[in-house]
Amino acid sequence: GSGGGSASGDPVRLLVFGAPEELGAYRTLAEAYQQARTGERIQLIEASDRKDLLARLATSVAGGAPPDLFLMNYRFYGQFAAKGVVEPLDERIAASSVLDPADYYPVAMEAFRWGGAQLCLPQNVSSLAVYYNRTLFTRYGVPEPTAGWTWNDLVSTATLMTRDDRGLVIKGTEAEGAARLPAVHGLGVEPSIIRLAPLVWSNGGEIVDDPDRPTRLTLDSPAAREALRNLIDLRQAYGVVPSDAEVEAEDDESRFLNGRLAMLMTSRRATTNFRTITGFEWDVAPLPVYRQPVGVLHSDAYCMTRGSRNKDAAWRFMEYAMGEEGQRIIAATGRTVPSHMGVSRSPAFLDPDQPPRNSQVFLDAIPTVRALPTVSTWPEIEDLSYGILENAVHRGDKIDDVIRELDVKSRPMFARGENG
Amino acid sequence: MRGRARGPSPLPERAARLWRTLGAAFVLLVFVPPLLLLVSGSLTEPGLPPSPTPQLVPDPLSTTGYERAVDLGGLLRASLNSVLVAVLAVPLSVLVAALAGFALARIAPRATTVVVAASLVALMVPATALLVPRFAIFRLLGLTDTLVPLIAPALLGTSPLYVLVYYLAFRALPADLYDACLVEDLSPLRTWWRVALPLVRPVTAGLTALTFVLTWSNFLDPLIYVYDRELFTLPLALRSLSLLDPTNFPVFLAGAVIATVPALVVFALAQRRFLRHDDRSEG
Amino acid sequence: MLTPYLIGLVGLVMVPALVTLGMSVTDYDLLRPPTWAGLDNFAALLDDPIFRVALLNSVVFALVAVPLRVLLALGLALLLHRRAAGVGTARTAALLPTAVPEIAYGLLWLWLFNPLYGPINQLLRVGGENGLTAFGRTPPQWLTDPTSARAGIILMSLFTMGETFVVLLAARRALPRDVYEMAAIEDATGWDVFRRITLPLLAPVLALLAVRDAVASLHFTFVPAFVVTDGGPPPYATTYLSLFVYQTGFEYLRYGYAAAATLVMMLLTVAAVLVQWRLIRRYRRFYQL
Amino acid sequence: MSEGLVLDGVSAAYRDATVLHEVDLTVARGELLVVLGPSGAGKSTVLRVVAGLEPVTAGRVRIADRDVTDERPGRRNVSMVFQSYALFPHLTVVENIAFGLEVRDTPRRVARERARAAAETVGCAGLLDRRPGQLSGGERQRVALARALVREPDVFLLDEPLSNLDLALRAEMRTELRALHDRLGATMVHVTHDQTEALVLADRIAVLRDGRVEQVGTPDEIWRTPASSFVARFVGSPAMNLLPADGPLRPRGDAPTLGEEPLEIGFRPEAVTLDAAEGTPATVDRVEVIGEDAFAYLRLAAGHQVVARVPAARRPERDATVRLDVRWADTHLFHAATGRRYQL
Amino acid sequence: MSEGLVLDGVSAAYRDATVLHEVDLTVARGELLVVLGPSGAGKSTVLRVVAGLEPVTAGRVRIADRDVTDERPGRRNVSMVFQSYALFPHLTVVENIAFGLEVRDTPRRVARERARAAAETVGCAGLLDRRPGQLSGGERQRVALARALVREPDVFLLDEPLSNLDLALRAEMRTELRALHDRLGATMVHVTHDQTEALVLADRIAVLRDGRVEQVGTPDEIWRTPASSFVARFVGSPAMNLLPADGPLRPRGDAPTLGEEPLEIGFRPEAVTLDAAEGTPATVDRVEVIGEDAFAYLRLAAGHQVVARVPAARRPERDATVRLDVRWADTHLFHAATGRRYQL
Ligand SMILES: Nc1ncnc2c1ncn2[C@@H]1O[C@H](COP(=O)(O)OP(=O)(O)OP(=O)(O)O)[C@@H](O)[C@H]1O
Ligand SMILES: Nc1ncnc2c1ncn2[C@@H]1O[C@H](COP(=O)(O)OP(=O)(O)OP(=O)(O)O)[C@@H](O)[C@H]1O
Ligand SMILES: [Mg+2]
Ligand SMILES: [Mg+2]
Repeated sequence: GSGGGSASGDPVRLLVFGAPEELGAYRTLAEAYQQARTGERIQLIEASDRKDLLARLATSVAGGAPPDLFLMNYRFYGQFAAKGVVEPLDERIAASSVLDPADYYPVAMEAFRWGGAQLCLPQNVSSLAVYYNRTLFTRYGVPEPTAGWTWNDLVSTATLMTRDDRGLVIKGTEAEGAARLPAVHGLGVEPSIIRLAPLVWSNGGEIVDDPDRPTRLTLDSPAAREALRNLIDLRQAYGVVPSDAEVEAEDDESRFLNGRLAMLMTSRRATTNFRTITGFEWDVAPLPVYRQPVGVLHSDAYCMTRGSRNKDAAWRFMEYAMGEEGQRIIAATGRTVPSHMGVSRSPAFLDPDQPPRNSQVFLDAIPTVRALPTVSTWPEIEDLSYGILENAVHRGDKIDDVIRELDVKSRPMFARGENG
Repeated sequence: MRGRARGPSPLPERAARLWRTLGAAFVLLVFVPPLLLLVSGSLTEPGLPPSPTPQLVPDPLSTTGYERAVDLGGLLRASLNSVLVAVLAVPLSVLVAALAGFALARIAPRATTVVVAASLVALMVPATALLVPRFAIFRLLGLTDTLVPLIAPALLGTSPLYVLVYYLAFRALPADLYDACLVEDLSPLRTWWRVALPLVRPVTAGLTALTFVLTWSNFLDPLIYVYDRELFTLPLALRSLSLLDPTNFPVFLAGAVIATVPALVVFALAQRRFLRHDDRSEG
Repeated sequence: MLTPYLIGLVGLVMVPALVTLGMSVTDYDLLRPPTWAGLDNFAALLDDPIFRVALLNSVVFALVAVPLRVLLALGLALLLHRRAAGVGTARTAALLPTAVPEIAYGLLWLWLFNPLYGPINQLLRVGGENGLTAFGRTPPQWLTDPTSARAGIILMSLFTMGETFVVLLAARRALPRDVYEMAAIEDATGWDVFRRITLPLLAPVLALLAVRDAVASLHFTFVPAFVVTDGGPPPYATTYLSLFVYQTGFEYLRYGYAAAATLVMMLLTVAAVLVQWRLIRRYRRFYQL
Repeated sequence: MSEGLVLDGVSAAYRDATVLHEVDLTVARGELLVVLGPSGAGKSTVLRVVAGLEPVTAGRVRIADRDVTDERPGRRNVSMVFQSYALFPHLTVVENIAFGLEVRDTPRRVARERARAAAETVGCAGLLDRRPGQLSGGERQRVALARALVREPDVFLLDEPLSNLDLALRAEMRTELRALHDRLGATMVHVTHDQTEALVLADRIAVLRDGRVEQVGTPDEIWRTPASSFVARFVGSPAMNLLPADGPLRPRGDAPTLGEEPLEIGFRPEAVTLDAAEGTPATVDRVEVIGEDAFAYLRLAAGHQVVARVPAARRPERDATVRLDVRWADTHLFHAATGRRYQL
Repeated sequence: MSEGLVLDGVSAAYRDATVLHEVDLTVARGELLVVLGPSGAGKSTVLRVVAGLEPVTAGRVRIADRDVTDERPGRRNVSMVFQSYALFPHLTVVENIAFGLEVRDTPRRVARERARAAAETVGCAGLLDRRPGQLSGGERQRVALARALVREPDVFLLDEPLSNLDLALRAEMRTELRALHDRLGATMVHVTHDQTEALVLADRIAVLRDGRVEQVGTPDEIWRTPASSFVARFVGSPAMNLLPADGPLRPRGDAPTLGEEPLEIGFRPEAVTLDAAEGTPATVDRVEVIGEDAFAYLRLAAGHQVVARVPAARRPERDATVRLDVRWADTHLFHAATGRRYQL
């Protein structure tokens, strides 16, 4: 049965999503929990991706049978938070003998506060980094990126690393119809607002007018404009990132895996996948810097639904999952940077035997990390901007038009949005 | 006309036959390659970079994809569930469709018009519009997180289209045959079972196959109504495989092959029915 | 005998559909109780550029893909309805793509369409140099060029006309034989037989299938757009109404708004069906059906 | 005699075209009524109305003393041979024949046995395992007949059950039908366009014309005292000759006293004598030979045509001039205006 | 005369059952051949083979001096009436009739005009806008006939085209057919089971039995000198009487000299005289009256049966004892073993 009473016999239902390996980790977590606490039962509801999870969550809430817990990125939880679906946890946290909020990175905790209340508990605190193919760098004799490198360093490194199949430096802009295609690209970066944001911030600009109550995108400021310009130039001027056709043919992650991408700007999430690499050595470097180092937050949290009929049991599981043991189990996948400070500094995360050797980069970035706004219409805004930015990078739309289009089209979305 | 010979004409047209064979070969040439590629892709070793040249026989040939697909996706369990759903839903669905189509062909034209119109409208309703209210209904009945919601569409004949197809097929039977049944005092149900249904056997074969595929590949319904991993059906399992990293494409393709094979078998069986129909000149 | 079907029809389609359509005059986000919104949603739809693009995409798709699908299915059914060597295999082959579960099918094409490694373009490049076709043209950029992407989705939908094919095959095989013998004696050409006998006799089934295809075209754009192109290439080259409704309803949680779009979509299909019906009527009068 | 079947003022229509106009017919229990009539007269419609396959627009139908007007077909306990046979294409011959029994829950073995016997009766015993599509036209018809005969209903309705059979077989079937009828004492309505069949088989004949009953009577009555010139001409082949009573031909013998109104005089080809000493002269237009008989088509002075039957051996030549004669006793008189028989 | 249609040793089979065995038939150009035979003899199959709808397993088919054995049906320039009519259900009567013309690119107006004329010929002018489903059986058949007659092919193939018509209409159609045939000089093959039709219509008759040609000849030959006892009995109704030559009946007149082997003696009912002074005694079993004629079924001493035609007015009573007689001149002799005609 679905509805269930408040009978404690019902299992706690946890809605998560992820690729099969990731789901495997959650299964391990649930089993470990049930092992550790006899009598507790966890039922995993497995969605395969965010869209699936959203659809499931929304239908089940609307249909009156929500899961007890769900896992959600802060960029997307806004719409649930705003609509009162999520149970505030402050009282439980206060009453808990297990959980101490101080154990967790505040930036992540903060991202899940809505209207002054702590709604969810972040499981991880990942950030962006630049993965690079050390072997390639060694082969071509190009210096590896180092902490504190600038955008210009990034561009010149990427340019040097863009090579044809004879190993000669080549400019990828003439790729289409030209004599030869780059065999190795210098850099891969998604033209999305999450990638753009830290660059803008680093340059002293802002993404939105008011991070708490945003009403518009502010990419028209000179600082933001410059960062955007530079991002577009990666393709349009320097040709160091793959063209859209090349991306469609082989996405950046596979390209990196296949040894044909020198650097890739992405989050901690890619680590698991890259650990399967055997053909070359790789490592991570921090984001390049304009004026000051800034990172962008990637974080998922456990949220409890207000409609849950099993809140106490759900809370007990949350305590476990957020506790050291739970964090360690998830961290072992390599996919996350644990939000628990202690665990994040432990070998569970920093394990020197596992690449990247330089995982410390992620921890170092945490103090500089900023969160994106959590307005309830943020998913729409991201989808919108992704399309526009993609065209800007690959088709070379005029930057003024890009900025205007982003602004004009996103305004009604902001207007419809609700803020925490 | 009434009671005349049916089926293909036996005209001795060797040339026409040859043309048809050529046409058939062309059809094969167009329709088979994607599937062959699917199979060949599934036999590729996972984790290798894509080959820049076409390869029909992958090198190295590997079944790792299948092993991992079964492992990661829980495909065995999912297959069982899918089979369970299909075994219950497909016969029920064909039954409902055939009965309803027959009833439509025999009841007063007025009522037929109404039901046919309603069926057409039902065809127009997008599946997404039904998810939430149906969820609420199933929850009221306490049926979420069971396989029942996956079987329930059988009540519709899976798609109102199938009911309408049956309706047209039954309507096309010679009126005299129905009259003969009336004279023999057959109840409508027995007329359906003993006369009408056997006469539209190819339709039944075809629709059974289609119903099976539709049920078999139903993705949206299980996504919404099924929570328990133990109850996952193949498309859901496949869906999770589809999120594997691109280099694991063979794993996913292997899953796809596993999910496709039963549907193929059913199609091949149904197609045999068509052929057998050929062998009998009916009058 | 009709009862189970009627229960299904009313309980599983009519009532849910009415509930959803009822939501179109409310502001409903699935999470909080709906609030009355009158015609606001419809007004907003009018202004929504994405909706307009999606609408246009869907209409274009229906206008191109539906006739192609039905024609292809009819052609195959007529080609393969009689026995000859290889025909049985060909029938199964024509049904193959339909047998592949939707998701797998989408992902299969994602691979087939791959601009560099995809078998389609690899084939097109045979005989050419430097990634060009033998005619010195760039092969279609299936997933990045809007026109090619739309063509790609149509191509995908063509391969799954198995359902239409099966139904037509069964219908063709049920046609009386002596009538065809008569036509043979009259030395009616293939075209005459087709136009004057086969077509009118199949007309009811064809009409039904065309209506159904027009209606369903809104649905079969869903999985391809969802899995293969994700509505892209940007901005919204393959965002069809079905995807639009799904996204607004389930990703952006604007269910009321999505319901309004659904209503518009259904009204459109009703209009399309009526137009078709009229066309067929004219046709039927011509053949005195 | 108790009644087997009664049509009481029955009208029936397809769409808005009325095809039966207040038909009254009574068939006694155990009687064999043959319905005769030209193509399109409504013969099949009469059977369909009796079977309940067409609704009546007026009137009542009674079968075996029971008003069945509102009963459904299955409840009327009739069995029927359809003009188009209506065989079930998916069943073999024996299954087709046994169908009516099996659906009435006769044990399968018994049903098959009786079906086999019925097939024997109609001479289809060798075809039991064929399907209708593999039969010749006449074989199908015989199967259809067997299917009707295998049961023992209140009324048999046979719509041209022998039309596709050759003469020999037809004669045989006719005998079988008659024997069966006598054995079962069954009420039968038999539609045919074959007058030999009608005359030989029928207890009584009903002649239908444009949805109206023109005459009902024993074969002898129909032949000897046709109620109208239509019946007179319809029964008999070649048809009865009809001439104006004041026309070129004066029959021999004592003329009856006739009234004022215009009359027509009718006589059968068999009644004509050629080469009478003082007959009316005529030219031979054409001669048809049918075995031992020949039919001479003669043209009289005023352009009137007369057919005469003569022995084939003594047939006149074409274009020859002959003298023909009939006796008053062999003539029929009809009102020229209405075609009704003139009562002396 | 040049040849219109030739079947030269044609065999045909359904699956493995051979239904035509080396059939040889020659129809002269402009000749009307009637094919007669019992149900299932293969008459329809002959037509289907000529039309090209069934392949031959041996032999050749020639139409109008052209070998068409491997030609497809449309190229043979024949028109055909199917026993099952094969009307196009979706076309109206006039469209059905005009079909053959229209697909041959006759201008629509002309085609319709000729279709209307053909409908007129068969008496369907009032039904032009109906669909086949709305016609009575006979009306359908007439439409099928009109459809065949509207064209002017090398050969007309008519498969029982009149079987569902009443006698009067049939006589009329027969005349129309004959007239049409004479006007067009068309080659016609006409399948029927109606011997009157055969005898009246045919230039020559082919009698088919079990897929073999039993006899081909003019109506007169078929009637007067049947090649076998089968033909003798098949043509004529009631069938010719057959008795052992050394049986109970001794014909009058000069007996021919007969050989040793057992023979059968045949004579038609018309040849029997009753109440001859010194005839063979017989009992009247049953009497059938058909109009002016009556048929008396007589039983001879040894249990043999004989049918006699007598005028209805002078028919014997049932169970009466009569004396019957035939003349040697009216008899036929057949070998008892093979049934072949005994050559004197
Ligand atoms: N499709 C078929 N398959 C097998 N046998 C067949 C088929 N059609 C006809 N026959 C058989 O072939 C023989 C000849 O059939 P045909 O139709 O030529 O007979 P016919 O002389 O026309 O008889 P009728 O007067 O009854 O129409 C019959 O014994 C019949 O059973
Ligand atoms: N379904 C129908 N719709 C309209 N008219 C019809 C229909 N069926 C028959 N008729 C007409 O009704 C009249 C009587 O038809 P019926 O079939 O009773 O004739 P019938 O006497 O059996 O003729 P036949 O000897 O030719 O079979 C005919 O004029 C026919 O055209
Ligand atoms: Mg009739
Ligand atoms: Mg025949």
